[in-house]
Amino acid sequence: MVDLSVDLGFICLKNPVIPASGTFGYGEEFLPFFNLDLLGAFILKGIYKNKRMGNPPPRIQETPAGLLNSIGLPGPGMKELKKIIQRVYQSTSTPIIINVCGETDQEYLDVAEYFDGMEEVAILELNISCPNVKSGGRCPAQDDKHTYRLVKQIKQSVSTPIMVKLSPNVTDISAIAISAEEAGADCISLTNTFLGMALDLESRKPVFPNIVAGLSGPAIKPLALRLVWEVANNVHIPVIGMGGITTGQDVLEFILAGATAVQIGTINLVEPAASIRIIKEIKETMEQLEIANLKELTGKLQT
Amino acid sequence: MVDLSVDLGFICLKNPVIPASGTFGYGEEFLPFFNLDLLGAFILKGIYKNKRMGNPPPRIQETPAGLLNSIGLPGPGMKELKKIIQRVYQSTSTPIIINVCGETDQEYLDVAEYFDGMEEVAILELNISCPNVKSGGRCPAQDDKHTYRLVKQIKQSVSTPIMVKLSPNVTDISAIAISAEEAGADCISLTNTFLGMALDLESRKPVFPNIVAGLSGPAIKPLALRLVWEVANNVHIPVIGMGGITTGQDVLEFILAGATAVQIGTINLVEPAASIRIIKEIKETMEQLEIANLKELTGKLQT
Amino acid sequence: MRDDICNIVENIQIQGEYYLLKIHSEYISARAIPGNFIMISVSSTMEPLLKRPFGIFETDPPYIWIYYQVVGKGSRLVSEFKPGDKISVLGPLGNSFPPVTNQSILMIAGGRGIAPIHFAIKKYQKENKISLIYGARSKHNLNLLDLLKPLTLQVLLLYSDDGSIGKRGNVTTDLRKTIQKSGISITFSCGPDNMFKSIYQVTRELKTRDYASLEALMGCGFGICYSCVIQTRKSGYQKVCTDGPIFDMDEIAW
Amino acid sequence: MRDDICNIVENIQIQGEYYLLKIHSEYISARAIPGNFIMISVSSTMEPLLKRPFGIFETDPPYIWIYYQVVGKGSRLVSEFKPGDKISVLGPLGNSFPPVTNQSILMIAGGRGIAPIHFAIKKYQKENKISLIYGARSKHNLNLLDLLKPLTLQVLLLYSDDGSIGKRGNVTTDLRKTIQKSGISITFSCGPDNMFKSIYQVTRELKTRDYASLEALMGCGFGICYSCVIQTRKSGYQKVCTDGPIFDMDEIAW
Ligand SMILES: Cc1cc2nc3c(=O)[nH]c(=O)nc-3n(C[C@H](O)[C@H](O)[C@H](O)COP(=O)(O)OP(=O)(O)OC[C@H]3O[C@@H](n4cnc5c(N)ncnc54)[C@H](O)[C@@H]3O)c2cc1C
Ligand SMILES: Cc1cc2nc3c(=O)[nH]c(=O)nc-3n(C[C@H](O)[C@H](O)[C@H](O)COP(=O)(O)OP(=O)(O)OC[C@H]3O[C@@H](n4cnc5c(N)ncnc54)[C@H](O)[C@@H]3O)c2cc1C
Ligand SMILES: Cc1cc2nc3c(=O)[nH]c(=O)nc-3n(C[C@H](O)[C@H](O)[C@H](O)COP(=O)(O)O)c2cc1C
Ligand SMILES: Cc1cc2nc3c(=O)[nH]c(=O)nc-3n(C[C@H](O)[C@H](O)[C@H](O)COP(=O)(O)O)c2cc1C
Ligand code: FES
Ligand code: FES
Repeated sequence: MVDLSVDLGFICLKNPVIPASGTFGYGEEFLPFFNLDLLGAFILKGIYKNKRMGNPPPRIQETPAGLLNSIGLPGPGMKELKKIIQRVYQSTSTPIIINVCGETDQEYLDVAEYFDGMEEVAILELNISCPNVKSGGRCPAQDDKHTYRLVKQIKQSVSTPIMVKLSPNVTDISAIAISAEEAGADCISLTNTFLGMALDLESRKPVFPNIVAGLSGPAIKPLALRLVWEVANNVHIPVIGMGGITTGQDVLEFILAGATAVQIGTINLVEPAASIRIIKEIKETMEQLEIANLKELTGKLQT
Repeated sequence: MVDLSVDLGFICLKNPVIPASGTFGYGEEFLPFFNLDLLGAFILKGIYKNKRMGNPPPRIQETPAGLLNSIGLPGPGMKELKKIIQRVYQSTSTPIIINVCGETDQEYLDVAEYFDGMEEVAILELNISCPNVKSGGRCPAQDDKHTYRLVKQIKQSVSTPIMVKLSPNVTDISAIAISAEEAGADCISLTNTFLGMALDLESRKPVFPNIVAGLSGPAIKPLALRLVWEVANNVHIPVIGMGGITTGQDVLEFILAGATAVQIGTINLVEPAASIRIIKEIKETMEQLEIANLKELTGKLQT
Repeated sequence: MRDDICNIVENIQIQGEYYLLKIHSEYISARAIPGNFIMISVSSTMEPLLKRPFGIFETDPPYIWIYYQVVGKGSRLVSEFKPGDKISVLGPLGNSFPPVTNQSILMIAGGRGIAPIHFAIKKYQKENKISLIYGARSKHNLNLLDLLKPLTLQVLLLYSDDGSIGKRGNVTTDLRKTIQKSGISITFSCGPDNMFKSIYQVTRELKTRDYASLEALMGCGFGICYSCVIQTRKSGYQKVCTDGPIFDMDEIAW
Repeated sequence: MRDDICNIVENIQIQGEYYLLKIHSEYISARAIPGNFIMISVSSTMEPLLKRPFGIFETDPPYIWIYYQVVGKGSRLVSEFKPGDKISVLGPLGNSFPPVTNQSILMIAGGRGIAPIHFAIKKYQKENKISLIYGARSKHNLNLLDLLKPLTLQVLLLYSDDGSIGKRGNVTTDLRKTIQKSGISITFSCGPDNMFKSIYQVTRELKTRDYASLEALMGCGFGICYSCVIQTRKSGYQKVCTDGPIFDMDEIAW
């Protein structure tokens, strides 16, 4: 029997598979497909303080083995979300993670404080890397000082553990990760989407009203793996890896590169029960390779 | 009749299609497939001062819609290359571009000066962005000051026009492009490959002895398009766009985003005559969309 | 709603880019109601990545039929499916046309829009009087006539843009007259966006209830990605996949 | 060397993961010589991106035959090719076995390595005496025996790891004896890497000329990407695609 559990230090998860924010709705939508208890944890759609409409359509465009999205983080606002969480919490004992968004540092803080201490909330994931929100796509996670300032401020104000989600659109990912660690992050997740673009030749316009969009899916996996490996080599807190994961084999590669757990994103859209298949594949591959537990593998890349 | 010619200021090309360095050998290898005169220009494999073996195999790995490579720039050294150029020059009147590499600033300078003024050489492309050469993958193109210093030094020493090839692995691509422009670059090409990684679970080792590798191919197209658009909006010299181009439609998208010409990379491996098909498709799409000449389209994205 | 590996039973080219696909799915065939759609994975590789949405043309347990048009990469791959191929199918998805009995329903279909309309006629013809207006670009696109024959239709009006079959014109050419003459109290329609707009101009004026089956770019089909939204008059963006695909036309902010 | 769209004529499952593929290519079938290979595009989408290399098993103008084993994604897609499918094929590529006449040649094939060896026997049997050692993991992998029957062989030795067909053992079990007894002056071999190494131990000692058809990860197949290199004793890295795939074993830095 292989042991799939992973330890983030402040919490143990029964397995390393965590559906990623924005690709798992509010969890409930997956109840027709599987029991949420099977997951390591799951992350709700990103939330701002107030209700948001999101961007005008089109909001997605397929690219070779990838997906560009410019959804624009629509949502009901934090008060409505609290009700949803309380409802979802009834259907599962799996840890629930909130994806905290903000247009300003103050908004991040307000949202984080609002959910702080809720027994239904296991971790606050700070989405300091959403490329759609500000014009040109810049975000706090593209600046080590901004990252430090923001994470520090939130860490000082909340007691719920925080996971800081990084952006890949930087020269030196480790510098950002180290800033987050020094500011008190309990763990780090990466990567959010890569800045991309799509054009419509006929109208001579960008496909997305926002011009740029975020690339996710299998296309980015080799890039994400490199980023996770770099960060894991440079921080001492747990790293939660993601980017283009579609198989159990992919998960084990991220863990070998140094991730303690992983998030599953775009593939949830294509195959609702992907996470469950992936958990099964992790088990099978571990048995095949005679890996008794995941700790044995984490960061054991021989370079 | 549509007009495919493009003007880089210092040179006119009969069309915007330029096979990219490292994916077109020394040009000669394509003679069985088509007449090199049909191309806008073509770029030879990257060259260092001395002979190089390149990296130990494996040197490539397929990824979803992409290709990781860690070839390690093997080559005969600049003296041997000169002979090859003189030979290739006999078979075509199409402008030949040299891809100048270096492990140090001095080496770049030595190579650039060596080819400077050769009548067979139309442009020197400074490959200041090869991620395979230095450990960790850092390169001059990841630092605006280094870019400025290196480009300035070379520009002062050579009279052949220079094209500076940028790396995508940066937070702010425009800052690097502006540095190159200010240092005297005649034009800019981007993007080189994205830093990526592949692991082998069984051996628990990276697939590539060099650990990291460069990602190219269709997977990166949306990312490259965004970078080209940003750079074209921030410099006044011509931009030569590339990254995952496989069709004439792709080319026109890069041009709409602001590129004056384009480079064709990975698809050359898969389909030797890809460049010729692409030229045909450009023509057809222009006719269909009633675009009389490419200048009419360059940078005309309505945002 | 289930995501299952299903067997392809038949894939018939009706004419040009129009095909009928027969899929074995006990689960979906037993549950689907008119308006429902499915998401089909079109490739066993990572490219294209997303499933494609297709309305249900007919259920015939344990089979379902899809009527589709090849318009791009994904639908071209569907046209290459062979009997025995196994593909992943998610469904049934979406809402349905409103329950209606003892009424005169006018069905309006443009091109491939006949898919959900055909299914709706099958189900509603027992308890209602059905008329159908069916339009296409030309004769070659109006290619399901044989399949429409067994249906019980009060009125069947055909239109083509070039007049090569039926009347020259489009589905709205005689719409007002038809609604008034046949005592239509409600319309169900499916077709291209501009068709909806012209229909709605008439139905709004005549105060005829008007339900449309809309299309949108879909990332998931089951409500999690928020990519398929349409602007409504009162409720902001609504998801075509779970709030639709059938909408009361009065709700849409055209 | 040409990159053409070719018609698939037949795709025959020989046994388990082993297949024969018949491709229509006037151009290649007229030019290919033993040792040559082709690059086949396995998908009409961007995934997988690269063509896959396969040795030529036989030419039968205007057809060529490929003998392949399903080992991963790309070869699985090849196994799904149907007659009438059109695929892009680049070839003929690579060098050939050395010209030899009036000699006793020992051919050695492991598993799918029979492909170039089969082609070589066909061509060399007229002017040479040919012996063949053919090995596999088990009976189920030695599945081309019928196709070998028409060949003119002095000696045919079969081996399987489990002894389920031929002798238990591998192609090198009786290699020394065979070379000496049959007066072999040269060997042509194709198989897995460790097979080459053990063959070379024997041939080097006996000073028998030894040519091997090597495999390598190939990006392009025609010499531009430098991905397929192998370390040689004297000339550094050589490209398997254009300097090979046939190498004099003395040249390779094992
Ligand atoms: C609820 C619903 C039901 C549908 N029912 C049918 C049906 O019964 N028969 C049928 O032939 N088609 C139907 N469609 C449309 C069908 O989904 C698209 O034609 C198909 O997804 C196009 O995929 P492609 O890869 O071939 O085209 P692409 O190459 O992706 O694009 C070609 C064109 O199709 C449009 N398109 C692409 N994806 C979608 C999408 N997901 N939804 C709408 N338009 C898209 C693009 O904007 C483009 O103009 C339905 C769509 C929806 C949303
Ligand atoms: C010159 C040459 C001639 C060949 N002739 C034949 C032949 O006649 N019959 C036959 O069955 N096979 C032949 N091969 C091997 C065949 O090319 C590979 O089995 C095939 O490319 C694997 O593709 P895949 O996508 O199925 O495997 P993948 O999923 O890509 O990988 C599966 C396994 O195959 C290995 N592999 C992948 N690509 C290659 C490659 N290009 N070359 C070698 N190994 C690879 C991988 O390392 C891995 O172990 C030949 C290879 C070369 C270089
Ligand atoms: C449709 C969509 C919506 C997303 N919404 C969010 C979000 O609300 N918050 C967030 O932090 N990341 C969001 N992401 C990013 C994912 O959580 C994930 O970081 C990214 O998609 C990379 O993983 P993947 O390649 O497995 O999809 C979204 C991604 C997609 C595709
Ligand atoms: C096999 C291979 C070798 C390459 N060698 C070089 C090189 O020598 N010099 C260079 O500047 N870029 C090199 N590149 C990068 C390409 O020129 C190009 O910038 C990159 O592949 C992106 O374009 P693409 O997606 O069209 O391939 C190489 C790329 C590949 C795939
Ligand atoms: S298609 Fe994903 S929410 Fe509608
Ligand atoms: S496969 Fe590209 S050089 Fe040999």
